[in-house]
Amino acid sequence: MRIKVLFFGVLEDVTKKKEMSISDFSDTDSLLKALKNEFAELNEKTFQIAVNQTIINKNTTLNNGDTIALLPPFAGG
Amino acid sequence: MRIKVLFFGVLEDVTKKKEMSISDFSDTDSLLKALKNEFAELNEKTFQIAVNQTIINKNTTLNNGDTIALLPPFAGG
Amino acid sequence: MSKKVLTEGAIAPEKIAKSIANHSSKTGIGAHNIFLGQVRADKHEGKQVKGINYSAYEEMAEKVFHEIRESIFEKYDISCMHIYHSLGMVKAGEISLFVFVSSKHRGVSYEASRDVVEQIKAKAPIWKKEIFENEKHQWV
Amino acid sequence: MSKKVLTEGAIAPEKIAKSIANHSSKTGIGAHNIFLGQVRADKHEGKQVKGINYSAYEEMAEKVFHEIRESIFEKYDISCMHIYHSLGMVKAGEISLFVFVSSKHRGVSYEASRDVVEQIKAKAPIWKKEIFENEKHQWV
Repeated sequence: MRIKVLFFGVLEDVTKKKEMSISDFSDTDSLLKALKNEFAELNEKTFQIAVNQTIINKNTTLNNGDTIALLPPFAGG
Repeated sequence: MRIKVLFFGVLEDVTKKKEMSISDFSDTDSLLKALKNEFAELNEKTFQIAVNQTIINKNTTLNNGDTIALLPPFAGG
Repeated sequence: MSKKVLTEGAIAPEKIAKSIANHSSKTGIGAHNIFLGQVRADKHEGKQVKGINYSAYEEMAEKVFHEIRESIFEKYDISCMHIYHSLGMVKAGEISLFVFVSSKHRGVSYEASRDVVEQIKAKAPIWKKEIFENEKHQWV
Repeated sequence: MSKKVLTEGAIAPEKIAKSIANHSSKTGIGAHNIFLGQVRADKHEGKQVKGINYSAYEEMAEKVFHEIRESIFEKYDISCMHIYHSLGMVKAGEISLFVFVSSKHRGVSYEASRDVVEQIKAKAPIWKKEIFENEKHQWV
């Protein structure tokens, strides 16, 4: 299983990367827990999660080829 | 006494003139009565009256040099 | 006294672009709202409007535009405001009214712009004569 | 699929003029409402913003813009709608958002335009990084 994780806005500064590849997580909750473990500063940040460009509001099963994005509060316009 | 009367919009078509000079009227009511007498079609038209560029809502005394304007409903924009 | 609002003929898109560009030095502005009135080719009893001939009681209209301007600056926290209104012939598809309001935040730019347009419609002594393809006309 | 909303760098006033001129053949239109977002030279703790660097989750943003477009056409009786949003560096005083709504009558053009802007602010995955005179930055 291969899953892409994208970081946007201020989160890019937190993780020092725009994207990473993961393979060991079966759902968004377990992925998020691991990310917060690796990047402690994520615990202080507000963000939403999108799976394949759709914002999710609860734990979601991950499938091969999925793209997960961590989205800080929007500031367009 | 010399007073200028201006006609705008559709009223210009009614009177066939853009302006006229009058001298024999002491207030707007008597002027209006004479105008409606001369241009019968005015009786069927809706308009406001401005004395020196200010719209009046009641009979107003005319003074030498005044400009009276007959204003059909506005249609700017 | 502010500059004149009434302008002969249609308002060119280039004039609008120039007006926008003129505001790039005002770096406290965050929002512009622009309203444009465009002449419609309406049909009345099968006859199509090819343009509108605008006429105004010019001195009074400029006085009214000045009063509208004052009232808007009093009511809203805006940075800039410009109004241009056509006189004379404007063809269908061309612009006859250009209202431009600039402010720090977006909400007030919308509100003030709308207020300006409504006040113009209600108070400015301006009249429209629709000119048809067959050269006949009809006062609006 | 509609054309792309995200565009590299500032939106030039000439592009706005061209967009307006393109509507002169649509003679059912009577009203245009245009909203422009302009980058402000705000000060934070004495440091002045010299520009904003916009970034986006581009694929998702274009999808969101498409959904906004669909929702607006469903809700309002409008003729046309165009959105352009900058990506990358936009200097203070330059335009980063261009919303253009056209309709037969004026009221709906204001309402739809405001709705578009509010939906963009709420739903489009776009972020701002304020760049200061001293080259430091701050995410907004």
